[in-house]
Amino acid sequence: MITPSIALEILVTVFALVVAPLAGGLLFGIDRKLTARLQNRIGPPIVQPFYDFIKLWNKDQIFANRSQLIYVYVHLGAAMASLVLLVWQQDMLVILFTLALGGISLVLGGFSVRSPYSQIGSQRELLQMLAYEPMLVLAAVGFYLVTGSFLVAAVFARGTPLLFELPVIALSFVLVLGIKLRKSPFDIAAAGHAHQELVRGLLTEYSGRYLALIEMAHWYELLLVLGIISLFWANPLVVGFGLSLLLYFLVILIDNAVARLTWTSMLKITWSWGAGLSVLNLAAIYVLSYLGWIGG
Amino acid sequence: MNIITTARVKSPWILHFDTGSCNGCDIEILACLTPLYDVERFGMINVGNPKHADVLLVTGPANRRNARVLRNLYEQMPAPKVVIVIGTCGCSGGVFHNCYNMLGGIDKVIPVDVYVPGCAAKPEAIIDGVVLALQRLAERSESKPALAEALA
Amino acid sequence: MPNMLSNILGNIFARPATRAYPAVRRPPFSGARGHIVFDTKSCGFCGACSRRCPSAAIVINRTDKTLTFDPFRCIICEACVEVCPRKSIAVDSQYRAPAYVKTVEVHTLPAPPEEAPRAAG
Amino acid sequence: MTTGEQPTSALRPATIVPPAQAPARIENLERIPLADLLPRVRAMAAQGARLVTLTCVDMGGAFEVLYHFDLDLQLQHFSAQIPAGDKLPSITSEYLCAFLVENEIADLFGLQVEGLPVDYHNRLMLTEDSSDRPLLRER
Amino acid sequence: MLMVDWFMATTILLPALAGFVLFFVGQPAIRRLTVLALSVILIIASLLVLQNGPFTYSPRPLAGVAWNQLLVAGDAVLVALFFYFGWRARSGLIVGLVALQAALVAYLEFALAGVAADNAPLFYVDHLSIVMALVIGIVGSAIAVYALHYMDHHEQHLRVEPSRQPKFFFSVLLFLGAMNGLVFANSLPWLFFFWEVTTLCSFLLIGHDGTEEAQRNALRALWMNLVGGVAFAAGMILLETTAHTLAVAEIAAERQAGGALLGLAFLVVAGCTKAAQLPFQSWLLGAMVAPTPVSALLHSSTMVKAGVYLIIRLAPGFEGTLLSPLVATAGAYTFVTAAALAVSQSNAKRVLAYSTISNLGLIIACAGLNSALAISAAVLLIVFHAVSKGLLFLGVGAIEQYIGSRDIEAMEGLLRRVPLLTAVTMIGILTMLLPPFGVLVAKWAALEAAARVPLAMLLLVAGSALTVVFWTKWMGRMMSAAPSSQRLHVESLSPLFSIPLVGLAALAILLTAALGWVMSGLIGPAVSDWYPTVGLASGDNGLVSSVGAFPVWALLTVLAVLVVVALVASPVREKSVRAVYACGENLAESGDTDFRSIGDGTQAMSLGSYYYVGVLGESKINRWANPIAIALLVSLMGVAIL
Amino acid sequence: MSARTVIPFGPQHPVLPEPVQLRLTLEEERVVEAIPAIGYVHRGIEKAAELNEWVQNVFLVERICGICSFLHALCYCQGIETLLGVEPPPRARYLRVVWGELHRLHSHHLWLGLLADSFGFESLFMQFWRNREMIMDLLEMTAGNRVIVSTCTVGGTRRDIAQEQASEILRTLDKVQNELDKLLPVISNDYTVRSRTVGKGVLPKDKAIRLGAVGPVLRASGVAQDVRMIGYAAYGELGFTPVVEQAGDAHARLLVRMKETYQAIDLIRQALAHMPEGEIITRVRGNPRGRTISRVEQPRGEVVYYLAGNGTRNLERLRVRTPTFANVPALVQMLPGCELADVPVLVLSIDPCISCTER
Repeated sequence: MITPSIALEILVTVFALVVAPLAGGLLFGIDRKLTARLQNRIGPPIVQPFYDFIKLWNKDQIFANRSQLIYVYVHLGAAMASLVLLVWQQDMLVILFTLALGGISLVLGGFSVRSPYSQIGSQRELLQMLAYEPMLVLAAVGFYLVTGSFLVAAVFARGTPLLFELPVIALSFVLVLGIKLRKSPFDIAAAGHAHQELVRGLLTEYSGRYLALIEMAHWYELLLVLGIISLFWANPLVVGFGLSLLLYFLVILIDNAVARLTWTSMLKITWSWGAGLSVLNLAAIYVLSYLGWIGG
Repeated sequence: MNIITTARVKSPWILHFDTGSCNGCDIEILACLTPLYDVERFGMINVGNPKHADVLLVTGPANRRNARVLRNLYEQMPAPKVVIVIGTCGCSGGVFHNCYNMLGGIDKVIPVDVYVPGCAAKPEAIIDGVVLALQRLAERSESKPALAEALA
Repeated sequence: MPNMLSNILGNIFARPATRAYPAVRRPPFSGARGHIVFDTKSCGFCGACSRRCPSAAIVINRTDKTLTFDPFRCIICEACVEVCPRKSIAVDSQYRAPAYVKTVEVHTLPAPPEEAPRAAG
Repeated sequence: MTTGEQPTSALRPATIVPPAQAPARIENLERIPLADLLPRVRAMAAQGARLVTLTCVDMGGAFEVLYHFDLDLQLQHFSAQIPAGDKLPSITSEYLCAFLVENEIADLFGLQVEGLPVDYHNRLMLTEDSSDRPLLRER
Repeated sequence: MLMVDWFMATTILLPALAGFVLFFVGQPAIRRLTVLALSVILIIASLLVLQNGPFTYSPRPLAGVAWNQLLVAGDAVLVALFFYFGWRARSGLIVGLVALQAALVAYLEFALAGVAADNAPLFYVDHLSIVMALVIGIVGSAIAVYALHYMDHHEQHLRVEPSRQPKFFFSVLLFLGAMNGLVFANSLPWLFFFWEVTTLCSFLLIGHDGTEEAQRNALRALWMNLVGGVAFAAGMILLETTAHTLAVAEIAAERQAGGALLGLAFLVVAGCTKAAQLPFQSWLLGAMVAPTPVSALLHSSTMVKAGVYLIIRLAPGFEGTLLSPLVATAGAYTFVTAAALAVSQSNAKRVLAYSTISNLGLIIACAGLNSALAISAAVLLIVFHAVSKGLLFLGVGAIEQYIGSRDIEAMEGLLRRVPLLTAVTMIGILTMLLPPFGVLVAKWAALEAAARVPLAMLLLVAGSALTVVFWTKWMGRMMSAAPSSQRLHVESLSPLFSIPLVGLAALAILLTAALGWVMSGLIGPAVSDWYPTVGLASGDNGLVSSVGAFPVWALLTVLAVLVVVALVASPVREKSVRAVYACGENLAESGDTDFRSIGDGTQAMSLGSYYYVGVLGESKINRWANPIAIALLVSLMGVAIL
Repeated sequence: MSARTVIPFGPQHPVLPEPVQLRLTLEEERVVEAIPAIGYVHRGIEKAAELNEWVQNVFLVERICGICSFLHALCYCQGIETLLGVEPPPRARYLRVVWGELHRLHSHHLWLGLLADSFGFESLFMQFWRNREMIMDLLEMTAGNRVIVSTCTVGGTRRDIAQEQASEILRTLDKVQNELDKLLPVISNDYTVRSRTVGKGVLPKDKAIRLGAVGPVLRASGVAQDVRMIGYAAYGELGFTPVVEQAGDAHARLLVRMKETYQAIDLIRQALAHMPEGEIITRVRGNPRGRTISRVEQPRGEVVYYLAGNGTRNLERLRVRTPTFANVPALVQMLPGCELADVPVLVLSIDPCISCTER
């Protein structure tokens, strides 16, 4: 039985699934254009990611193992699923778990081929997950402490923005975004441009259509992370979008202002500055709500 | 041009392999990527991995050891693909014509689509060469039999 | 990090350094070594250029009075220009265009240069 | 000022110069018997000299191997002769960096070198189907 | 209710009886028949227990002798046996601990008359007990069946003559009976008796192979568990003197304070030793020398669960006290530390062992969090962990018999060599690791429950991240294969292997699919027996808690669809397969990933996995981890006194 | 303990512009052993130089390496001049300094950019290469070609630098220096750059000498050796002190090359200021006889030519020892113990020129 509310939900879902990759691709195009301008050159057209996608989709299909292909679909599917869960205003932790499912799937894809660069890339991707996952979960805990629920719906139900209570956690998303977008200084597992020691890391053995699908998953993931950032200012959401775009711009800026670091530095930075400061932020909320200064 | 052809022409990812050039053409290829020539305007990026590449840029004449590497790389590129030889010595052997370890031009090892002469080929010439190669790629993409052959 | 920041932020507002090639073409520098041109009218087919050419791009047949020049072999070093006793060889500042097929130039005494396809390999 | 470098003083007008009468020579070149090679190299190492390189020359039936050393930009050369078919002792025990050039000599001249830490088995530069020993003089 | 005494006899005494029979009957055929029949009976019996629901039961005196008097005799036999083992091994430590334990128990039984005075029913079977009985019945039986084939091969391999299998199956079956007794017992002294029987069985089984290392590790397991026994006895004395009851149901029914709380703290410590929590982890790791069914049976799915069962059982008794957050922190601490230690291990069984310790830590943390949601998470975890981990141990044991190594490094490309075994092992890992499978659902509930306890929450977050690392890289190792378009060639397995393996693998997936039923039929009642709410209920799309929701079925459906799409959408064509990128120097014709290198020679590509021993190695971590763990346990006692 | 990983690094690899293979043995991410496999660009130039006439060889040796082509030609020409007993006119010697230093300048820019790229600092790479294009324009303006200039010949130079060209050079150099001033703090102070280079691939002084390192690698280890000190061309008449750093790590090599760009600018200014008027070439006759050693400081370090002539048009033997050939053993010693992520940085820190190495 399809009630109007279910129909609306389906409509929103389809809309999200269609619009998200378009917006994500466009944002990546803007990223490339902006990066080019930061480097004093003209850069590709903003729709370049779509050209790349269509071209890759129509390349000859070659691969090393059949099993490596399954993981691509799971990777993309998990990214889409986590976005849908966000749109449905579901449980934050579940969204993050689903995102992690996609991440693990990609790692397994890298492992599934006996190729040095893809395997080392996978090992490093695991470290990247180790670096950003705690920050994401801490953010979810932050949401919970402020709203009293892990449901995203509770964030929207709350009138005042979360940013005031969780400023440091919001800022830690610069690190999360940097890692997720494979930007300097954290582009250690598979850089966008391949001038690194691992060729293209765990993407080395993927080509054509499968690379295109991974690229598309990347677009969904970008939108997902930006969506989560938007939650820090959910009412009105447009301010949240602005906030997320600001952080996105900041990440691009940092990408161009620093060298790539090694995995040890990455873990040190994310666990100390990212997770560590997030914990302080949470601790402050504990103390303040204990003192009765903020409701929690 | 249909949308697929347009995408193919607008997104040539390059793989660069030096088969024994003097570095002159290699640094000119790199110069193409940098702000003054900025070939990313045309969607070109240096991917450094044959499995991702559409265009193979070869500099220098082949010698016996790198010929097999070149063949491997060409083999690992998914169709449709084009090969551009940059520099005089890659076209024919050039000044290295009487060196004992040289096989001569790249066309003795893999099929070549475009020859860019010059010693070293200027960045402008390299861009011209890529434009020429993309024209051929577009022709191939538009004509069904040629595409089928390329994908086979 | 702040060290590079001022540089890249400055770039955003500066005009890109990119030369809009091929839309805008820079004129070559005078004296640029683009490609070699032969003036067969004054050529004596003495073979000095052929002997001096380090990449053996010029072949001269003194009996037929033909000069075969392989532009895909020429390294534009100007050695032939310097050695030519009749100054029949000159260098043009425009670089040679890329091509699908390698061709050779065959110059004979009366006739203008013609382009002939060369067997691949 | 050591070898064949021009003195950098007086400015003289450019003229057309006739070829020099006597053939040019390398200064500080000492011919040593092969047996003395390692002790002499060891002595150079003790002085803190830098091994510039080795040069092998095919003399037809024998090879001349030149060892070039640099001590504060002053060059010192040893020349040792070795009949074709004999083995050249490696100096990598003193100068590890010689492994590359010794392999190259083995590869391009077919002069066997004894005691290489990394042996490329005559495949440093050449491949199986390459022309053999290309730097030997055609006899 | 008429059948109740028969259930008791079937689940507790029948296995023990069968064990005694097998001890004296050496014929393999009889052994097989007995174990198979017993397995079927145990599974049916545990299902019948489930069907008959909660009940209490006190058996009539046996031939005029009160059961409590029998207990005294049983305790005396156990003490004598432990004393003998300690004496034989010239271990002053063990002898001392046995003496101490004997003195405490004697004091309890004779001076305090703690056993005889109790009027409470001997057995108190609630939903938690039923869940445990099901786990023991199903997983335990699967392992026992698997052991039939495994031990034949094992003894062949070690050239054991004459067969020591009678002794082995005696211990295994006795153990199953004791476990059932343990989870049904209401009287703490009886629980203690069964507890000590499991200690005895584990000692016998760890030392089964008789090597010097096995003996040493068995003795270590013995003394560590005796430490737990001493703590258990001390806890009982404290409870008897202050709360004046030794009935589990009565202790758990109200919030304890003062000396009784200290008694509970002692029992928690006892639980921690049995559950191999830090700093007692070394006995469980040492137990890995035993044949794999032992590891599977005692140390992953059942025996260690006795420890966490005790803590969960008693958790309502310390709800709301300061003991709760401390237990939570101690558990969470073990969770993260053991996960970190697992990252550095290349021995598959040690990885499994650390993962077990880590998960038990999580269960104890949940018990400490002590809310309905947390306890739901704990029970969920017991169920799903038992199935997945039992499967993993059996899988690794079988793999070891096939490839002759339990080293993860040696498991590279296993998917091509033994696809079926690898697949079931991978299902074990996937169900441990990925959403929306049960273990992760439990982890999700644990995190949501932990969000109010800051330190525990932090530790859980870090531990979850580390867990991903060691599982994923192990799985990656097994899948890594050189390019090939060949179809997988499935190996043939003995049905005694394939039935438990495939059965458990199917169960691991099916239980998640049936999570709604598991929740409403098993776990919900087990929690609501003791807590005002369930904490976790099944909703339209999955599970719903008061602060979140997990759309299990939606995700499971998505996952299934994705795998199907992937299989349908990716064509297999011979010419699509390309050699891996080896910087252009492939030797594709060799069919593997060799490349050409120095002097044009062929070089085999070799790929090692990462273990971060320099950062996460045992020697690095144990240096600080064990003192902290001891400090945490001591603080448990301290807080209880306050 | 973990199994070791043995992988090919090259011949085709995005961080290596040139084909060379390092067979890396790794323990997790730590390099245990690195053995180079070369020969991917071996052409056989030494033999071809015997087959060619010695006059033609100028063009051949220029193409040993396109980046320092002028300096190869210079070294060859100086050697032949010694064998012939001729001396180039003074103006030619100053012109040689100008072109030589322009090559050093563009080569160091190129390298600085590539190193930045090797540790993922793309925008820094772009800025250095944008800067470099100004120098490339100068080369094209004065020599007619961007990369292979072919201005050096036996007896002098083939082209002159006119007055207006000289002032254009000076104007451009001001701009180049201005841009370098902005990039210098990034190179020397930036946290991420330092964390990727400081303490990486340390080569102590005595080891550097014993391993035969040359050029910036040697000078970064505290050895004040620069072949320009022996005063060939016009260096003896110009103010010149070698750039030396003491640390011996990748960052020291980075600083040496960065400072040498300033030094090169300074030398070009000096050479243009003191350039005497007059002929640019001494015409020579006859054929080379005897043998000699010729040395020149290239951007990558000392290049050594052994030339032997027998009075005919063909040389008897031409042996070239290029700087990278000398630095490879140092690299092989530097790599073990570093992280995989440091491999590109360390490989580039010797500024490898494989086409030089293999000839």
